[in-house]
Amino acid sequence: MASIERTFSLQVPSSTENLAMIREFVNGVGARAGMAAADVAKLELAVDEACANVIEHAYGPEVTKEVSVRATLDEDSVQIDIIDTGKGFDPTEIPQKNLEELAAERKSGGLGMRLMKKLMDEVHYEIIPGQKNELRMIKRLKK
Amino acid sequence: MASIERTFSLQVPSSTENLAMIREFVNGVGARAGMAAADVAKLELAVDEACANVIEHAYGPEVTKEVSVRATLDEDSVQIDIIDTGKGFDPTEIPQKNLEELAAERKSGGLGMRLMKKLMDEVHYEIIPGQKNELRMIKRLKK
Amino acid sequence: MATSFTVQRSTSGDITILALNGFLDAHTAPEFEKVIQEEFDAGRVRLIAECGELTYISSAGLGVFMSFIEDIRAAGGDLKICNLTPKVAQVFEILGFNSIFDMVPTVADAETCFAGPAREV
Amino acid sequence: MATSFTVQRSTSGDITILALNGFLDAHTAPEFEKVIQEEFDAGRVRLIAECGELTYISSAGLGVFMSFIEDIRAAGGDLKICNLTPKVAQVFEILGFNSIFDMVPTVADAETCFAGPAREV
Ligand SMILES: Nc1ncnc2c1ncn2[C@@H]1O[C@H](COP(=O)(O)OP(=O)(O)O)[C@@H](O)[C@H]1O
Ligand SMILES: Nc1ncnc2c1ncn2[C@@H]1O[C@H](COP(=O)(O)OP(=O)(O)O)[C@@H](O)[C@H]1O
Repeated sequence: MASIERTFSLQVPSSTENLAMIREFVNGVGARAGMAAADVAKLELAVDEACANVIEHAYGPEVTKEVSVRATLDEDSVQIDIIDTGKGFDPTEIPQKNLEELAAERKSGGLGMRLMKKLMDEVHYEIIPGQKNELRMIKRLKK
Repeated sequence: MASIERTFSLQVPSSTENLAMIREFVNGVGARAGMAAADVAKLELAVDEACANVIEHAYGPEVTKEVSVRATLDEDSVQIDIIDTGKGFDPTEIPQKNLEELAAERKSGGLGMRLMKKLMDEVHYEIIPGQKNELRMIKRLKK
Repeated sequence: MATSFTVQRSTSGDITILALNGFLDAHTAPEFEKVIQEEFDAGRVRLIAECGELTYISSAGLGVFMSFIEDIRAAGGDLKICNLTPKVAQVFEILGFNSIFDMVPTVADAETCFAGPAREV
Repeated sequence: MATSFTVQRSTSGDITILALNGFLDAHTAPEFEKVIQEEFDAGRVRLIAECGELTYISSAGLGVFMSFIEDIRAAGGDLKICNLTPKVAQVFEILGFNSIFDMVPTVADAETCFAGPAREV
Protein backbone atom coordinates (compact mmCIF):
# COMPACT_ATOMS: atom_id res chain seq x y z
CA MET A 1 0.00 0.00 0.00
CA ALA A 2 1.35 3.43 -0.90
CA SER A 3 2.13 5.70 2.04
CA ILE A 4 0.34 8.53 0.30
CA GLU A 5 -3.11 9.57 1.50
CA ARG A 6 -6.08 8.47 -0.53
CA THR A 7 -9.42 10.22 -0.33
CA PHE A 8 -12.84 8.81 -1.19
CA SER A 9 -15.97 10.94 -1.01
CA LEU A 10 -19.68 10.36 -1.38
CA GLN A 11 -22.57 12.82 -1.41
CA VAL A 12 -26.19 11.68 -1.38
CA PRO A 13 -29.53 13.40 -0.76
CA SER A 14 -30.60 13.61 2.88
CA SER A 15 -32.94 10.63 3.09
CA THR A 16 -32.75 7.44 5.12
CA GLU A 17 -33.40 5.61 1.83
CA ASN A 18 -29.79 6.43 0.96
CA LEU A 19 -28.19 4.94 4.06
CA ALA A 20 -27.79 1.66 2.17
CA MET A 21 -25.68 3.42 -0.48
CA ILE A 22 -23.58 5.01 2.22
CA ARG A 23 -22.98 1.57 3.77
CA GLU A 24 -21.92 0.14 0.40
CA PHE A 25 -19.50 3.05 0.03
CA VAL A 26 -18.01 2.38 3.46
CA ASN A 27 -17.68 -1.31 2.64
CA GLY A 28 -15.72 -0.30 -0.45
CA VAL A 29 -13.49 2.01 1.55
CA GLY A 30 -12.86 -0.70 4.13
CA ALA A 31 -11.85 -3.13 1.40
CA ARG A 32 -9.55 -0.53 -0.17
CA ALA A 33 -7.96 -0.03 3.26
CA GLY A 34 -7.40 -3.77 3.57
CA MET A 35 -9.41 -3.97 6.80
CA ALA A 36 -10.65 -7.27 8.20
CA ALA A 37 -14.37 -7.94 7.74
CA ALA A 38 -15.12 -7.40 11.45
CA ASP A 39 -13.54 -3.95 11.36
CA VAL A 40 -15.29 -3.02 8.12
CA ALA A 41 -18.56 -3.91 9.86
CA LYS A 42 -17.73 -1.52 12.72
CA LEU A 43 -16.82 1.28 10.34
CA GLU A 44 -20.01 0.66 8.36
CA LEU A 45 -22.21 0.89 11.45
CA ALA A 46 -20.48 3.98 12.88
CA VAL A 47 -20.88 5.86 9.60
CA ASP A 48 -24.50 4.72 9.25
CA GLU A 49 -25.23 6.09 12.75
CA ALA A 50 -23.53 9.40 12.02
CA CYS A 51 -25.33 9.86 8.70
CA ALA A 52 -28.69 8.83 10.16
CA ASN A 53 -28.19 11.59 12.73
CA VAL A 54 -27.49 14.16 10.02
CA ILE A 55 -30.59 13.08 8.09
CA GLU A 56 -32.88 12.92 11.12
CA HIS A 57 -31.56 15.69 13.35
CA ALA A 58 -29.51 18.17 11.33
CA TYR A 59 -31.75 18.46 8.29
CA GLY A 60 -34.85 16.41 8.54
CA PRO A 61 -35.53 14.30 5.47
CA GLU A 62 -35.06 16.92 2.77
CA VAL A 63 -33.69 15.52 -0.45
CA THR A 64 -32.53 19.00 -1.43
CA LYS A 65 -29.98 18.73 1.41
CA GLU A 66 -26.89 16.63 1.03
CA VAL A 67 -25.11 14.23 3.32
CA SER A 68 -21.39 14.23 2.65
CA VAL A 69 -19.00 11.50 3.74
CA ARG A 70 -15.28 11.73 3.15
CA ALA A 71 -12.86 8.91 3.92
CA THR A 72 -9.13 9.51 4.09
CA LEU A 73 -6.89 6.47 4.11
CA ASP A 74 -3.27 6.38 5.04
CA GLU A 75 -1.00 3.58 6.20
CA ASP A 76 -2.23 3.67 9.77
CA SER A 77 -5.87 4.67 9.80
CA VAL A 78 -9.15 5.41 8.12
CA GLN A 79 -10.44 8.87 8.92
CA ILE A 80 -14.08 9.65 8.27
CA ASP A 81 -15.38 13.22 8.01
CA ILE A 82 -19.10 13.83 7.89
CA ILE A 83 -20.15 17.39 7.30
CA ASP A 84 -23.58 18.93 7.54
CA THR A 85 -24.78 22.52 7.33
CA GLY A 86 -27.86 21.85 9.44
CA LYS A 87 -28.93 23.27 12.73
CA GLY A 88 -26.08 21.95 14.83
CA PHE A 89 -26.13 20.87 18.47
CA ASP A 90 -23.94 20.68 21.52
CA PRO A 91 -22.72 17.09 21.85
CA THR A 92 -21.64 17.70 25.46
CA GLU A 93 -25.24 18.47 26.41
CA ILE A 94 -26.66 15.19 25.17
CA PRO A 95 -27.54 13.24 28.32
CA GLN A 96 -25.89 9.83 28.44
CA LYS A 97 -28.53 7.66 30.07
CA ASN A 98 -28.03 3.99 30.64
CA LEU A 99 -29.99 1.35 28.80
CA GLU A 100 -32.36 0.65 31.71
CA GLU A 101 -33.29 4.33 31.97
CA LEU A 102 -33.89 4.64 28.24
CA ALA A 103 -36.07 1.51 28.26
CA ALA A 104 -37.99 2.76 31.30
CA GLU A 105 -38.71 6.00 29.42
CA ARG A 106 -39.90 4.06 26.34
CA LYS A 107 -37.15 5.80 24.35
CA SER A 108 -36.24 4.45 20.93
CA GLY A 109 -33.29 6.81 20.50
CA GLY A 110 -30.13 7.79 22.26
CA LEU A 111 -27.98 4.85 21.23
CA GLY A 112 -26.28 6.20 18.11
CA MET A 113 -23.53 8.36 19.57
CA ARG A 114 -22.79 5.68 22.14
CA LEU A 115 -22.30 3.13 19.38
CA MET A 116 -20.05 5.45 17.36
CA LYS A 117 -17.77 5.92 20.38
CA LYS A 118 -17.60 2.18 21.03
CA LEU A 119 -16.94 1.29 17.39
CA MET A 120 -14.33 3.89 16.49
CA ASP A 121 -10.99 4.81 18.08
CA GLU A 122 -11.69 8.55 18.02
CA VAL A 123 -14.87 10.62 17.67
CA HIS A 124 -14.79 14.44 17.63
CA TYR A 125 -17.43 16.99 16.81
CA GLU A 126 -16.57 20.46 15.60
CA ILE A 127 -19.73 22.55 15.55
CA ILE A 128 -19.65 26.09 14.14
CA PRO A 129 -23.31 27.10 14.49
CA GLY A 130 -24.89 28.31 11.28
CA GLN A 131 -21.79 27.44 9.28
CA LYS A 132 -20.93 23.80 9.42
CA ASN A 133 -21.01 20.85 11.71
CA GLU A 134 -18.22 18.39 11.26
CA LEU A 135 -17.90 14.99 12.78
CA ARG A 136 -14.50 13.34 12.53
CA MET A 137 -14.08 9.66 13.38
CA ILE A 138 -10.89 7.64 13.19
CA LYS A 139 -10.38 3.90 13.03
CA ARG A 140 -6.78 2.77 13.38
CA LEU A 141 -5.67 -0.11 11.20
CA LYS A 142 -4.30 -3.19 12.88
CA LYS A 143 -0.94 -4.19 11.52
CA MET B 1 -40.82 9.14 -6.63
CA ALA B 2 -40.59 12.89 -6.10
CA SER B 3 -40.38 15.00 -9.25
CA ILE B 4 -37.48 16.90 -7.74
CA GLU B 5 -33.96 16.20 -8.97
CA ARG B 6 -31.72 14.10 -6.79
CA THR B 7 -27.96 14.17 -7.06
CA PHE B 8 -25.48 11.50 -6.00
CA SER B 9 -21.72 12.02 -6.31
CA LEU B 10 -18.63 9.92 -5.81
CA GLN B 11 -14.97 10.85 -5.94
CA VAL B 12 -12.21 8.25 -5.82
CA PRO B 13 -8.46 8.28 -6.51
CA SER B 14 -7.48 7.67 -10.14
CA SER B 15 -6.70 3.96 -10.04
CA THR B 16 -8.32 1.02 -11.78
CA GLU B 17 -8.48 -0.62 -8.33
CA ASN B 18 -11.34 1.77 -7.60
CA LEU B 19 -13.50 0.85 -10.60
CA ALA B 20 -15.24 -1.75 -8.43
CA MET B 21 -16.31 0.99 -5.99
CA ILE B 22 -17.57 3.10 -8.87
CA ARG B 23 -19.63 0.16 -10.11
CA GLU B 24 -21.15 -0.37 -6.66
CA PHE B 25 -22.04 3.33 -6.60
CA VAL B 26 -23.75 3.08 -9.98
CA ASN B 27 -25.64 0.00 -8.85
CA GLY B 28 -26.90 2.02 -5.91
CA VAL B 29 -27.94 4.90 -8.14
CA GLY B 30 -29.75 2.52 -10.49
CA ALA B 31 -31.65 1.02 -7.56
CA ARG B 32 -32.56 4.50 -6.29
CA ALA B 33 -33.83 5.35 -9.77
CA GLY B 34 -35.99 2.22 -9.77
CA MET B 35 -34.32 0.87 -12.91
CA ALA B 36 -34.68 -2.75 -14.00
CA ALA B 37 -31.62 -4.94 -13.41
CA ALA B 38 -30.78 -5.10 -17.14
CA ASP B 39 -30.70 -1.32 -17.37
CA VAL B 40 -28.65 -0.98 -14.21
CA ALA B 41 -26.13 -3.36 -15.80
CA LYS B 42 -25.89 -1.10 -18.87
CA LEU B 43 -25.43 2.00 -16.76
CA GLU B 44 -22.79 0.22 -14.68
CA LEU B 45 -20.77 -0.80 -17.72
CA ALA B 46 -21.01 2.59 -19.46
CA VAL B 47 -19.76 4.39 -16.35
CA ASP B 48 -16.99 1.82 -15.82
CA GLU B 49 -15.81 2.41 -19.41
CA ALA B 50 -15.88 6.19 -19.01
CA CYS B 51 -13.99 6.10 -15.71
CA ALA B 52 -11.45 3.58 -17.00
CA ASN B 53 -10.74 6.04 -19.82
CA VAL B 54 -10.20 8.88 -17.36
CA ILE B 55 -7.84 6.74 -15.27
CA GLU B 56 -5.91 5.33 -18.24
CA HIS B 57 -5.92 8.20 -20.73
CA ALA B 58 -6.65 11.48 -18.97
CA TYR B 59 -4.44 11.03 -15.92
CA GLY B 60 -2.58 7.82 -15.91
CA PRO B 61 -2.81 5.91 -12.66
CA GLU B 62 -2.03 8.70 -10.21
CA VAL B 63 -3.80 8.32 -6.92
CA THR B 64 -3.32 12.02 -6.27
CA LYS B 65 -5.77 12.67 -9.12
CA GLU B 66 -9.47 12.17 -8.63
CA VAL B 67 -12.16 10.58 -10.73
CA SER B 68 -15.49 12.28 -10.14
CA VAL B 69 -18.85 10.78 -11.03
CA ARG B 70 -22.09 12.67 -10.54
CA ALA B 71 -25.51 11.13 -11.12
CA THR B 72 -28.60 13.29 -11.41
CA LEU B 73 -31.96 11.54 -11.22
CA ASP B 74 -35.27 12.97 -12.22
CA GLU B 75 -38.57 11.36 -13.16
CA ASP B 76 -37.48 10.58 -16.70
CA SER B 77 -33.79 9.89 -16.74
CA VAL B 78 -30.47 9.26 -15.08
CA GLN B 79 -27.80 11.72 -16.15
CA ILE B 80 -24.17 10.88 -15.48
CA ASP B 81 -21.45 13.53 -15.51
CA ILE B 82 -17.83 12.46 -15.37
CA ILE B 83 -15.33 15.23 -15.05
CA ASP B 84 -11.58 15.09 -15.37
CA THR B 85 -8.93 17.79 -15.46
CA GLY B 86 -6.51 15.67 -17.44
CA LYS B 87 -4.97 16.20 -20.82
CA GLY B 88 -8.16 16.06 -22.84
CA PHE B 89 -8.65 14.76 -26.38
CA ASP B 90 -10.75 15.28 -29.45
CA PRO B 91 -13.43 12.56 -29.49
CA THR B 92 -14.21 13.26 -33.16
CA GLU B 93 -10.66 12.30 -34.11
CA ILE B 94 -10.79 8.86 -32.54
CA PRO B 95 -10.92 6.44 -35.50
CA GLN B 96 -13.92 4.10 -35.33
CA LYS B 97 -12.52 0.86 -36.70
CA ASN B 98 -14.58 -2.25 -36.97
CA LEU B 99 -13.93 -5.33 -34.88
CA GLU B 100 -12.16 -7.24 -37.66
CA GLU B 101 -9.71 -4.36 -38.23
CA LEU B 102 -8.97 -4.04 -34.51
CA ALA B 103 -8.39 -7.79 -34.23
CA ALA B 104 -6.16 -7.77 -37.33
CA GLU B 105 -4.06 -5.01 -35.72
CA ARG B 106 -3.80 -7.01 -32.45
CA LYS B 107 -5.45 -4.08 -30.67
CA SER B 108 -6.81 -4.58 -27.19
CA GLY B 109 -8.41 -1.15 -27.01
CA GLY B 110 -10.85 0.96 -28.93
CA LEU B 111 -14.05 -0.64 -27.69
CA GLY B 112 -14.93 1.58 -24.74
CA MET B 113 -16.50 4.59 -26.44
CA ARG B 114 -18.39 2.30 -28.78
CA LEU B 115 -19.89 0.47 -25.82
CA MET B 116 -20.85 3.70 -24.06
CA LYS B 117 -22.76 4.86 -27.14
CA LYS B 118 -24.57 1.55 -27.47
CA LEU B 119 -25.47 1.34 -23.79
CA MET B 120 -26.66 4.90 -23.17
CA ASP B 121 -29.29 7.05 -24.88
CA GLU B 122 -27.02 10.10 -25.14
CA VAL B 123 -23.25 10.57 -24.91
CA HIS B 124 -21.65 14.04 -25.21
CA TYR B 125 -18.14 15.24 -24.55
CA GLU B 126 -17.36 18.81 -23.65
CA ILE B 127 -13.61 19.31 -23.74
CA ILE B 128 -12.12 22.64 -22.65
CA PRO B 129 -8.40 21.92 -23.03
CA GLY B 130 -6.37 22.61 -19.88
CA GLN B 131 -9.51 23.37 -17.88
CA LYS B 132 -11.87 20.44 -17.73
CA ASN B 133 -13.12 17.55 -19.76
CA GLU B 134 -16.70 16.63 -19.13
CA LEU B 135 -18.51 13.58 -20.37
CA ARG B 136 -22.29 13.62 -20.04
CA MET B 137 -24.29 10.44 -20.58
CA ILE B 138 -28.03 10.05 -20.28
CA LYS B 139 -30.14 6.94 -19.81
CA ARG B 140 -33.87 7.48 -20.12
CA LEU B 141 -36.11 5.59 -17.72
CA LYS B 142 -38.74 3.28 -19.15
CA LYS B 143 -42.14 4.01 -17.72
CA MET C 1 -29.25 -2.91 -3.00
CA ALA C 2 -29.15 -3.39 0.69
CA THR C 3 -32.38 -1.61 1.56
CA SER C 4 -34.75 -4.49 1.94
CA PHE C 5 -36.23 -5.51 5.24
CA THR C 6 -39.12 -7.88 5.81
CA VAL C 7 -40.89 -9.35 8.81
CA GLN C 8 -42.65 -12.67 8.50
CA ARG C 9 -45.21 -13.35 11.21
CA SER C 10 -46.30 -16.74 12.47
CA THR C 11 -47.89 -17.97 15.66
CA SER C 12 -47.44 -20.86 18.08
CA GLY C 13 -50.35 -20.81 20.52
CA ASP C 14 -50.33 -17.41 22.24
CA ILE C 15 -46.75 -16.75 21.10
CA THR C 16 -46.07 -14.64 18.01
CA ILE C 17 -42.86 -15.33 16.10
CA LEU C 18 -41.52 -12.47 14.01
CA ALA C 19 -38.87 -13.61 11.53
CA LEU C 20 -36.75 -10.60 10.59
CA ASN C 21 -34.96 -10.58 7.25
CA GLY C 22 -32.50 -8.12 5.78
CA PHE C 23 -31.41 -4.68 6.89
CA LEU C 24 -32.94 -3.03 9.95
CA ASP C 25 -31.76 0.57 9.89
CA ALA C 26 -33.17 4.08 10.33
CA HIS C 27 -35.06 3.63 7.08
CA THR C 28 -36.69 0.30 7.84
CA ALA C 29 -37.10 0.52 11.64
CA PRO C 30 -40.57 2.13 11.31
CA GLU C 31 -41.81 -1.04 9.56
CA PHE C 32 -40.64 -3.18 12.46
CA GLU C 33 -42.17 -0.73 14.94
CA LYS C 34 -45.51 -0.99 13.16
CA VAL C 35 -45.51 -4.79 13.32
CA ILE C 36 -44.77 -4.84 17.05
CA GLN C 37 -47.35 -2.12 17.70
CA GLU C 38 -49.98 -4.23 15.92
CA GLU C 39 -49.21 -7.27 18.07
CA PHE C 40 -49.31 -5.14 21.20
CA ASP C 41 -52.60 -3.50 20.22
CA ALA C 42 -54.09 -6.95 19.58
CA GLY C 43 -53.09 -7.96 23.11
CA ARG C 44 -50.44 -10.37 21.82
CA VAL C 45 -47.49 -9.71 24.09
CA ARG C 46 -45.53 -12.98 23.99
CA LEU C 47 -43.18 -12.18 21.13
CA ILE C 48 -40.11 -13.89 19.68
CA ALA C 49 -37.85 -12.05 17.25
CA GLU C 50 -36.20 -14.71 15.05
CA CYS C 51 -33.07 -13.03 13.66
CA GLY C 52 -31.37 -15.77 11.63
CA GLU C 53 -31.83 -13.80 8.40
CA LEU C 54 -31.27 -10.37 9.92
CA THR C 55 -28.06 -9.30 8.22
CA TYR C 56 -27.69 -5.80 9.63
CA ILE C 57 -28.96 -3.70 12.51
CA SER C 58 -28.27 -0.12 13.53
CA SER C 59 -29.35 1.79 16.63
CA ALA C 60 -32.70 2.68 15.07
CA GLY C 61 -33.53 -1.03 14.96
CA LEU C 62 -32.24 -1.62 18.49
CA GLY C 63 -34.37 1.31 19.60
CA VAL C 64 -37.54 -0.49 18.53
CA PHE C 65 -36.73 -3.38 20.88
CA MET C 66 -35.84 -0.94 23.68
CA SER C 67 -38.91 1.26 23.39
CA PHE C 68 -41.45 -1.58 23.57
CA ILE C 69 -39.94 -3.87 26.17
CA GLU C 70 -41.33 -2.16 29.29
CA ASP C 71 -44.88 -1.90 27.95
CA ILE C 72 -44.78 -5.51 26.79
CA ARG C 73 -43.58 -6.72 30.20
CA ALA C 74 -46.04 -4.47 32.03
CA ALA C 75 -48.76 -6.25 30.03
CA GLY C 76 -47.46 -9.61 31.24
CA GLY C 77 -45.55 -10.51 28.10
CA ASP C 78 -41.97 -10.46 26.87
CA LEU C 79 -39.96 -9.97 23.71
CA LYS C 80 -37.29 -12.65 23.34
CA ILE C 81 -34.53 -12.49 20.78
CA CYS C 82 -33.15 -15.59 19.10
CA ASN C 83 -30.77 -16.92 16.49
CA LEU C 84 -28.68 -13.75 16.06
CA THR C 85 -25.85 -13.95 13.55
CA PRO C 86 -22.43 -13.14 15.06
CA LYS C 87 -22.30 -9.76 13.27
CA VAL C 88 -25.67 -8.61 14.60
CA ALA C 89 -25.12 -10.20 18.02
CA GLN C 90 -22.01 -8.07 18.43
CA VAL C 91 -24.05 -4.88 18.12
CA PHE C 92 -26.52 -6.03 20.79
CA GLU C 93 -23.58 -6.90 23.04
CA ILE C 94 -21.69 -3.64 22.55
CA LEU C 95 -24.71 -1.80 23.91
CA GLY C 96 -25.28 -4.26 26.76
CA PHE C 97 -28.68 -5.47 25.55
CA ASN C 98 -28.11 -8.81 27.28
CA SER C 99 -28.76 -7.03 30.59
CA ILE C 100 -32.31 -6.30 29.45
CA PHE C 101 -33.25 -8.98 26.93
CA ASP C 102 -33.29 -12.76 26.85
CA MET C 103 -31.19 -13.73 23.86
CA VAL C 104 -31.20 -17.44 23.06
CA PRO C 105 -30.07 -19.65 20.18
CA THR C 106 -33.34 -20.97 18.78
CA VAL C 107 -37.09 -20.31 18.60
CA ALA C 108 -37.57 -23.50 20.65
CA ASP C 109 -35.30 -22.08 23.37
CA ALA C 110 -37.31 -18.86 23.35
CA GLU C 111 -40.57 -20.81 23.71
CA THR C 112 -39.05 -22.69 26.63
CA CYS C 113 -38.21 -19.32 28.26
CA PHE C 114 -41.87 -18.37 27.99
CA ALA C 115 -42.86 -21.58 29.79
CA GLY C 116 -40.66 -20.59 32.75
CA PRO C 117 -41.26 -17.88 35.38
CA ALA C 118 -41.76 -14.31 34.14
CA ARG C 119 -38.65 -12.13 34.01
CA GLU C 120 -38.41 -9.31 36.52
CA VAL C 121 -39.37 -5.97 34.96
CA MET D 1 -15.89 -6.00 -2.87
CA ALA D 2 -16.25 -6.71 -6.51
CA THR D 3 -12.58 -6.61 -7.44
CA SER D 4 -11.68 -10.25 -7.53
CA PHE D 5 -10.87 -12.12 -10.68
CA THR D 6 -9.31 -15.55 -10.96
CA VAL D 7 -8.42 -17.90 -13.78
CA GLN D 8 -8.29 -21.61 -13.15
CA ARG D 9 -6.34 -23.58 -15.74
CA SER D 10 -6.87 -27.19 -16.69
CA THR D 11 -6.05 -29.28 -19.73
CA SER D 12 -7.75 -31.87 -21.88
CA GLY D 13 -5.16 -33.32 -24.27
CA ASP D 14 -3.74 -30.41 -26.26
CA ILE D 15 -6.62 -28.16 -25.27
CA THR D 16 -6.26 -25.70 -22.38
CA ILE D 17 -9.41 -24.75 -20.50
CA LEU D 18 -9.32 -21.43 -18.68
CA ALA D 19 -12.16 -21.08 -16.18
CA LEU D 20 -12.73 -17.37 -15.55
CA ASN D 21 -14.25 -16.28 -12.26
CA GLY D 22 -15.36 -12.85 -11.06
CA PHE D 23 -14.85 -9.41 -12.50
CA LEU D 24 -12.82 -8.88 -15.65
CA ASP D 25 -12.31 -5.13 -15.94
CA ALA D 26 -9.53 -2.64 -16.67
CA HIS D 27 -7.95 -3.60 -13.35
CA THR D 28 -7.95 -7.35 -13.77
CA ALA D 29 -7.56 -7.66 -17.57
CA PRO D 30 -3.73 -7.71 -17.31
CA GLU D 31 -3.97 -10.94 -15.26
CA PHE D 32 -6.02 -12.59 -17.98
CA GLU D 33 -3.63 -11.28 -20.63
CA LYS D 34 -0.70 -12.81 -18.75
CA VAL D 35 -2.37 -16.23 -18.58
CA ILE D 36 -3.12 -16.28 -22.31
CA GLN D 37 0.36 -15.03 -23.14
CA GLU D 38 1.85 -17.91 -21.13
CA GLU D 39 -0.22 -20.48 -23.02
CA PHE D 40 0.73 -18.91 -26.33
CA ASP D 41 4.42 -18.79 -25.43
CA ALA D 42 4.27 -22.47 -24.46
CA GLY D 43 2.85 -23.24 -27.90
CA ARG D 44 -0.53 -24.13 -26.45
CA VAL D 45 -2.95 -22.46 -28.84
CA ARG D 46 -6.13 -24.49 -28.51
CA LEU D 47 -7.86 -22.53 -25.77
CA ILE D 48 -11.32 -22.59 -24.25
CA ALA D 49 -12.50 -19.73 -22.02
CA GLU D 50 -15.10 -21.20 -19.64
CA CYS D 51 -17.16 -18.21 -18.47
CA GLY D 52 -19.85 -19.73 -16.25
CA GLU D 53 -18.52 -17.89 -13.19
CA LEU D 54 -17.53 -14.70 -15.01
CA THR D 55 -19.93 -12.19 -13.50
CA TYR D 56 -18.76 -9.03 -15.21
CA ILE D 57 -16.76 -7.97 -18.23
CA SER D 58 -15.82 -4.56 -19.57
CA SER D 59 -14.07 -3.59 -22.81
CA ALA D 60 -10.65 -4.11 -21.27
CA GLY D 61 -11.52 -7.78 -20.83
CA LEU D 62 -13.00 -8.07 -24.30
CA GLY D 63 -9.83 -6.46 -25.61
CA VAL D 64 -7.74 -9.38 -24.33
CA PHE D 65 -9.79 -11.80 -26.43
CA MET D 66 -9.58 -9.48 -29.45
CA SER D 67 -5.84 -8.82 -29.29
CA PHE D 68 -4.83 -12.49 -29.17
CA ILE D 69 -7.23 -14.11 -31.59
CA GLU D 70 -5.29 -13.46 -34.81
CA ASP D 71 -1.96 -14.67 -33.42
CA ILE D 72 -3.61 -17.74 -31.96
CA ARG D 73 -5.27 -18.60 -35.27
CA ALA D 74 -2.12 -17.84 -37.23
CA ALA D 75 -0.42 -20.44 -35.02
CA GLY D 76 -3.08 -22.99 -35.97
CA GLY D 77 -5.12 -22.68 -32.80
CA ASP D 78 -8.30 -20.94 -31.65
CA LEU D 79 -9.84 -19.35 -28.60
CA LYS D 80 -13.39 -20.56 -28.07
CA ILE D 81 -15.74 -18.98 -25.57
CA CYS D 82 -18.31 -21.01 -23.68
CA ASN D 83 -20.97 -20.92 -21.00
CA LEU D 84 -21.46 -17.14 -20.88
CA THR D 85 -24.05 -15.85 -18.43
CA PRO D 86 -26.79 -13.78 -20.09
CA LYS D 87 -25.41 -10.54 -18.61
CA VAL D 88 -21.90 -11.10 -19.95
CA ALA D 89 -23.15 -12.58 -23.23
CA GLN D 90 -25.02 -9.35 -23.89
CA VAL D 91 -21.78 -7.36 -23.83
CA PHE D 92 -20.13 -9.71 -26.33
CA GLU D 93 -23.19 -9.40 -28.55
CA ILE D 94 -23.47 -5.61 -28.39
CA LEU D 95 -19.97 -5.39 -29.86
CA GLY D 96 -20.59 -8.10 -32.45
CA PHE D 97 -18.04 -10.57 -31.06
CA ASN D 98 -20.05 -13.44 -32.51
CA SER D 99 -18.75 -12.45 -35.96
CA ILE D 100 -15.22 -13.24 -34.80
CA PHE D 101 -15.49 -15.83 -32.04
CA ASP D 102 -17.10 -19.22 -31.64
CA MET D 103 -19.35 -18.90 -28.60
CA VAL D 104 -20.94 -22.16 -27.49
CA PRO D 105 -22.88 -23.38 -24.45
CA THR D 106 -20.48 -25.88 -22.87
CA VAL D 107 -16.84 -26.91 -22.68
CA ALA D 108 -17.83 -30.15 -24.44
CA ASP D 109 -19.30 -28.12 -27.31
CA ALA D 110 -16.08 -26.12 -27.54
CA GLU D 111 -14.03 -29.31 -27.65
CA THR D 112 -16.27 -30.59 -30.44
CA CYS D 113 -15.58 -27.36 -32.36
CA PHE D 114 -11.86 -28.08 -32.11
CA ALA D 115 -12.43 -31.54 -33.58
CA GLY D 116 -14.05 -29.96 -36.67
CA PRO D 117 -12.37 -28.02 -39.49
CA ALA D 118 -10.33 -24.92 -38.59
CA ARG D 119 -12.17 -21.61 -38.71
CA GLU D 120 -11.21 -19.18 -41.46
CA VAL D 121 -8.88 -16.47 -40.16
N1 LIG E 1 -25.72 15.87 13.27
C1 LIG E 1 -26.55 16.25 14.27
N2 LIG E 1 -27.23 17.43 14.19
C2 LIG E 1 -28.05 17.81 15.18
N3 LIG E 1 -28.29 17.09 16.30
C3 LIG E 1 -27.66 15.90 16.44
C4 LIG E 1 -26.76 15.42 15.44
N4 LIG E 1 -26.29 14.24 15.87
C5 LIG E 1 -26.85 13.99 17.06
N5 LIG E 1 -27.68 14.99 17.43
C6 LIG E 1 -28.44 15.09 18.70
O1 LIG E 1 -27.91 14.14 19.62
C7 LIG E 1 -28.95 13.27 20.08
C8 LIG E 1 -28.41 11.89 20.38
O2 LIG E 1 -28.02 11.25 19.19
P1 LIG E 1 -27.91 9.67 19.14
O3 LIG E 1 -27.13 9.20 20.32
O4 LIG E 1 -27.37 9.28 17.82
O5 LIG E 1 -29.39 9.13 19.35
P2 LIG E 1 -30.67 9.31 18.40
O6 LIG E 1 -30.21 9.84 17.09
O7 LIG E 1 -31.24 7.96 18.31
O8 LIG E 1 -31.56 10.27 19.15
C9 LIG E 1 -30.01 13.31 19.00
O9 LIG E 1 -31.29 12.98 19.50
C10 LIG E 1 -29.92 14.76 18.55
O10 LIG E 1 -30.64 15.61 19.40
N1 LIG F 1 -11.10 10.91 -20.78
C1 LIG F 1 -10.20 10.79 -21.79
N2 LIG F 1 -9.09 11.56 -21.80
C2 LIG F 1 -8.19 11.44 -22.79
N3 LIG F 1 -8.32 10.60 -23.84
C3 LIG F 1 -9.39 9.80 -23.89
C4 LIG F 1 -10.39 9.85 -22.88
N4 LIG F 1 -11.37 8.97 -23.21
C5 LIG F 1 -10.98 8.40 -24.36
N5 LIG F 1 -9.80 8.90 -24.80
C6 LIG F 1 -9.10 8.53 -26.04
O1 LIG F 1 -10.00 7.83 -26.88
C7 LIG F 1 -9.45 6.56 -27.25
C8 LIG F 1 -10.57 5.53 -27.44
O2 LIG F 1 -11.15 5.24 -26.21
P1 LIG F 1 -11.97 3.88 -26.04
O3 LIG F 1 -12.90 3.71 -27.18
O4 LIG F 1 -12.60 3.88 -24.69
O5 LIG F 1 -10.88 2.74 -26.13
P2 LIG F 1 -9.62 2.42 -25.20
O6 LIG F 1 -9.79 3.21 -23.96
O7 LIG F 1 -9.70 0.96 -24.98
O8 LIG F 1 -8.42 2.82 -26.01
C9 LIG F 1 -8.47 6.23 -26.16
O9 LIG F 1 -7.48 5.33 -26.60
C10 LIG F 1 -7.91 7.61 -25.82
O10 LIG F 1 -6.91 7.98 -26.77
